[in-house]
Amino acid sequence: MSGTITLTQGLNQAIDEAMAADDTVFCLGEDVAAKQGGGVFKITSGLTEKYGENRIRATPISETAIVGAAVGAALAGHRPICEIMLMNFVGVCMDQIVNHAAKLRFMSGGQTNVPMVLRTTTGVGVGFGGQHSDMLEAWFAHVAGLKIVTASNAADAKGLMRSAIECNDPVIFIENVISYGLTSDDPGKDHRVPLGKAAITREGTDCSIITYGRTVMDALEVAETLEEEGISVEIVDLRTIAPYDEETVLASVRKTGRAVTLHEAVKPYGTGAEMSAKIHEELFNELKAPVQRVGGSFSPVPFVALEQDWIPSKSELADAVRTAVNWKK
Amino acid sequence: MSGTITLTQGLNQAIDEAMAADDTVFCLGEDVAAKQGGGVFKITSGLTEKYGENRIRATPISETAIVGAAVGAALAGHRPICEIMLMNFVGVCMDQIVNHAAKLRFMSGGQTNVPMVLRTTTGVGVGFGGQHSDMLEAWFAHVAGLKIVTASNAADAKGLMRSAIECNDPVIFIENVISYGLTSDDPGKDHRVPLGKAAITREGTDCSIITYGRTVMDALEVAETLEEEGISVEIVDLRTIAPYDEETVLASVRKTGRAVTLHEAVKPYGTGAEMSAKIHEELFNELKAPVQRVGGSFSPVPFVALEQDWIPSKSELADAVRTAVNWKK
Amino acid sequence: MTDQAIDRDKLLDIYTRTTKVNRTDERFRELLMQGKIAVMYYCVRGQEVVSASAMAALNDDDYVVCTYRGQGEQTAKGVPMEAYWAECLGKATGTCKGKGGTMHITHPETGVMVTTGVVGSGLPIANGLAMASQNSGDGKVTIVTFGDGAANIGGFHEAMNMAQLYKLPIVFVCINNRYGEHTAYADHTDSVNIASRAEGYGMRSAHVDGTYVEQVYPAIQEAVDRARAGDGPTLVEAMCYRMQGHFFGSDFSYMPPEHIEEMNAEDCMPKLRNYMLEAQFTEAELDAIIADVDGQLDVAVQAALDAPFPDASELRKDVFEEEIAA
Amino acid sequence: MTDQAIDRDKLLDIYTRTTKVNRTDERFRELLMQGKIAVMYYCVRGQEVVSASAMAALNDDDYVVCTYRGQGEQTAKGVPMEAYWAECLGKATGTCKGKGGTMHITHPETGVMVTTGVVGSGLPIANGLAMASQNSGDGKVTIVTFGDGAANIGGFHEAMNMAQLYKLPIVFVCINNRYGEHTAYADHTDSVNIASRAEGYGMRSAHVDGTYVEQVYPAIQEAVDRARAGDGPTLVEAMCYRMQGHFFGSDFSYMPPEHIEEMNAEDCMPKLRNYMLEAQFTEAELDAIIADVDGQLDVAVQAALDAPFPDASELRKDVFEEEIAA
Ligand SMILES: Cc1ncc(C[n+]2csc(CCOP(=O)(O)OP(=O)(O)O)c2C)c(N)n1
Ligand SMILES: Cc1ncc(C[n+]2csc(CCOP(=O)(O)OP(=O)(O)O)c2C)c(N)n1
Ligand SMILES: [Mg+2]
Ligand SMILES: [Mg+2]
Repeated sequence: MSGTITLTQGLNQAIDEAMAADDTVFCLGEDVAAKQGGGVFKITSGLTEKYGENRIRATPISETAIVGAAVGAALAGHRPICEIMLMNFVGVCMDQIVNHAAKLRFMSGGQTNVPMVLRTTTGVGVGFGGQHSDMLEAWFAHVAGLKIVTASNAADAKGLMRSAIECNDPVIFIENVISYGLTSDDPGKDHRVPLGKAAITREGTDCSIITYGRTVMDALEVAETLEEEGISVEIVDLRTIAPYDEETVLASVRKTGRAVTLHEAVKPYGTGAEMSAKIHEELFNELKAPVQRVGGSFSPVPFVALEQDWIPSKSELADAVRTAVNWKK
Repeated sequence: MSGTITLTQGLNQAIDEAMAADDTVFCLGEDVAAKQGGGVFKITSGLTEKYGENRIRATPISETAIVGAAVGAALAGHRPICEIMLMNFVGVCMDQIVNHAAKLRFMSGGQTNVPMVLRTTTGVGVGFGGQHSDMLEAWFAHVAGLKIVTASNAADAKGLMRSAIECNDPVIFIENVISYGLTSDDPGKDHRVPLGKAAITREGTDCSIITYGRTVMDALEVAETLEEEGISVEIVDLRTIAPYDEETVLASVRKTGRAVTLHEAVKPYGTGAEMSAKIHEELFNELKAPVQRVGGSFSPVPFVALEQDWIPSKSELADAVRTAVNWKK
Repeated sequence: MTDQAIDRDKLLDIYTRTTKVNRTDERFRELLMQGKIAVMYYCVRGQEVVSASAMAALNDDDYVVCTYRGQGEQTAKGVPMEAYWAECLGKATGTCKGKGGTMHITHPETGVMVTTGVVGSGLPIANGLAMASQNSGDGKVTIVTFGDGAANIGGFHEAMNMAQLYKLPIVFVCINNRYGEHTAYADHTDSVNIASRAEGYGMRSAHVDGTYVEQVYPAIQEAVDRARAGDGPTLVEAMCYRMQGHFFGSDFSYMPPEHIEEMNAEDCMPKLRNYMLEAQFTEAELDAIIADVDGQLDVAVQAALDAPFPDASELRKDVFEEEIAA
Repeated sequence: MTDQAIDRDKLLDIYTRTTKVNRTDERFRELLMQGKIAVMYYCVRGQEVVSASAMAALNDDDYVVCTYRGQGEQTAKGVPMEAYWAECLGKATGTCKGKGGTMHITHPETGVMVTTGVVGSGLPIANGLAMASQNSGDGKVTIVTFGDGAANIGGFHEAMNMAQLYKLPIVFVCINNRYGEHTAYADHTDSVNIASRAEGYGMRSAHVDGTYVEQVYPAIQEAVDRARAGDGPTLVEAMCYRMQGHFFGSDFSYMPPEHIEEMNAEDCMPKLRNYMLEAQFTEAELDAIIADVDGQLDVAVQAALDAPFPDASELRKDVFEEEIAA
């Protein structure tokens, strides 16, 4: 329990511990096995050596077959963890995720369920361009039957991944390329963070920032800056993006009277829209200002030169909080 | 210009007129040609006879190849109209739609563009079950570079389809199985309804219902009922779901002070969330009540017996309007 | 392949399963025609022998993945008739509590794991079931059935390549009924046949006339045995006919008269009957089987008709493990 | 295939194109190594002759669709070097105004219509370009290039089947460099080779050693000529090597030493040089070509380095035809 772990290590350890504890847990995806160096981002590094090639399956470039295999194995009572190397590639296998993984419990009247995890990574700021950087969580959130999880730090990554593997419903686990190197104090063996529970990352009284994943770090920085201006910011890290922890979100906004949603995904029709709509529905009379939304620009993600103009900036976030705080009703 | 047309005829005429006017317009999709009876829903009936098999291409069951071919032909300056038989099947070809059709103009710096139409149909209430009934417009709305269009009546279907074909950007044209038989007065040859412009289907003063497609009819019925209760409802038919006509929507809500969003798609993270968020952002101080949202149940679409329980009902809609109108600030 | 390939017990088994499939199909169309029920139904007339043979080649606990046109596999595998009919009528007593419907029959107890309505999507899922068996060593074999049209979708290709790469215990049964919805085989591919695609993956294949039990059953049984022995997958293409429209009540007019003539001449049901008689089963024995199935159908259909619809609260159940709050 | 298949002019043309590809690759790695630039770059060392031969088989206005590893096709087809480099460095003067980047070079003027970063997604799009040519009768041929790994994705299958069904004027060039990212060929398929899959679609195919110009050029030229004549598509598989990691700077350690040895022994560049000398070109002639290309590169790289970055307002442009309001 001493020392620190990176987010990459957190994920690797969670998977390792789950595989050791349960024979039905296995991984599949492109380049994930030892022969390929343990995955492009090394999340499954060292696991082939321990668990063999049947349980760490390097696959062809066949995302439909990868996700489909995870669905099928899950129906048989196994707990597959499949990897879609980058989130945009869900475009070739949405059918398996949405029409099958998400729906089979319901369509079978509860006779079958799909305890699989779909891991994928993405993110703006690494120069991957228009087809490798999108955050598409809002698509999945709009589909009944899926849980969507992301971690803002290494310890949560470990604990959330372990809970995701143990979840009896399909979980989309979103990673961010930029966050893999983040470090946390090692939370130790068998650490679990429950799904569906948000964290109050920072307490405050004037405005709630509701966010998740990489942008939690941005929110923390902005909160420090605003503190100096006398604005006290509370930060809610959703951890489970959907279905999200309404209770914690609403309690926070009830307390602060103001809210800003923040995500890297493009702003229109993003998850922030749902939070905003919900908060207004529940707290309209109590709100001191309309909910502000901050998100990525409404364009494809550009190549390197414009990436930082595209991504929601800390100054935009600070301005959104200021707008909320200075609102005259 | 005398007589009436069905929505099916409206679509067929728009395509026919566009093909006659422009040699580069062509159709492709499963079963669309004369040999197959002119399409499962007969939208392309009679066109092979006029324009030949190269311009009405019956395809294999290969949605990725269908949409990909439309993208490629559009890049070459043609105006393909491709059909995805039922909307859920976009799951197998989202990549072509989202990573390619939507982005190629931007990623090429404007050197190329993708003037294609993707027609697809869907809808709850015909007993098609969990994998053939979803409304997924919110997915596309969340993607920069796509226009999303749907018609609530036959005349609009004709006019919007013609404009969609002439649009220099990719258009997702959503049909509803239940609406094909709707009739309108024949709007005549070369009828066009501009993209991006909503219609005020009914004027009113107490509450705006913002909707599109099949549910416009429901809204009209509910408005009549509520009129008897002394509630005056305005109905905004978006026609272009995204990017939508913000100006018209905000003007309506500014006037009525209240809004209800209505769509068949599941409510969480639906297009109603974006409208709600936007309206609160722009009109917070003027609103007399929080925006209410009505949408499909948060579950996969069930088989026949529960379909009517799943679908947003007229009584739910009426209640939502009443909630808005009776709101105490 | 010769008659001797199928022993008498197995033959009787296949005949009984075929009869179930055929009589269920007839009953379904009868009820629809009479207006007693009104649901989507994808007729299986003309494919009965393929489905029955495939299911007869499996053990009770082996896995099946099929499509909307899966009545044959479902009833032949042993889904209880009452639960089957109740599901098709959307009743609470159905296999899926009436929430799945005709296109989505699931019944894990008899190994029917998924019935998909998305063309070709069953193949990748079937691989996963086989992968679970391979990992756990449970000795099960998975059969996935799909149409000729489905062989043109990407998932077919990906699943075939992956199954062969891993030597999964799976049999791909392509029920080639010469049409995909309204599109004839020659209008959806230039492939000489679907089986010919297996070689491109290094996979074993068989191309058989599915209207003859003596061709289709041994081919599938051999494939199942090889899969179970760890010798990897096979693609079996069984030629047959879709003797009705795409679904009950749908247009038929696009089929050329020559095709209809050929189809009627090649009906698998009289062929099977002849084969049974040649194998020294008596008319009386066979008629008794039909009568027995019809009796079961009477009971099952009536029970389904009498059963209650599911409650609206079911919309909140089975979305997730935890029920959604009202 | 014999030497005589390629006339001297064409040979010189191919050598010049190959040199462009090779020197561009060398320059790219040099600049990256020196830290003068820092962008994703997918090295093409080992594939030069395939790309140059394919592009030499096309007319100037024919279409090309390629991948992130498309530098070879792009420069060999004739994308102006300055615009190419500017795009790779994300500059406003780039082919795509710096918005596309290294993975997404587009230049319709030279026929480079799409460079996709999604594996296998180019094939269906290429069919569409060919379909437009077929419909309009403009006589153009489309070449789409892709890797061995890409041949396992569904889009490959769907596109192959559709192209053959319609007899589209297209050539599918599989650049089989034996690896897909970190995965060796034998670990992603059991197919004897990718070309063997063509037969399953009724399509013509060729399997050639892409390190020999005398094998790869005639095979692709014949396929292009057939496509242009209306005789339908061909799948050409050109064997070669990816002599660097998946992208510049990425891990290489998973490649077994035998493979590296073989790869170095089979380098296409010295083979081409020898072939040219045997064909009576002189060292001086060939060196002059290299020097000329290097000179062009000096100018292009410097111009790109000096060029301005795009303005942030570009985020609102080219999303739709109409600019998005600020
Ligand atoms: C991905 C997808 N595309 C299209 C459809 C619509 N559709 C349903 S059945 C069918 C024909 C399938 O033909 P085949 O695979 O030969 O099976 P059959 O119906 O003949 O049993 C089509 C096109 C679908 N369900 N899924
Ligand atoms: C659909 C999809 N899956 C995965 C990736 C990640 N990826 C990028 S390149 C690559 C390997 C492709 O191998 P191959 O087709 O042989 O081409 P090569 O890189 O060898 O030129 C992978 C897996 C991707 N870009 N798209
Ligand atoms: Mg068929
Ligand atoms: Mg490769």
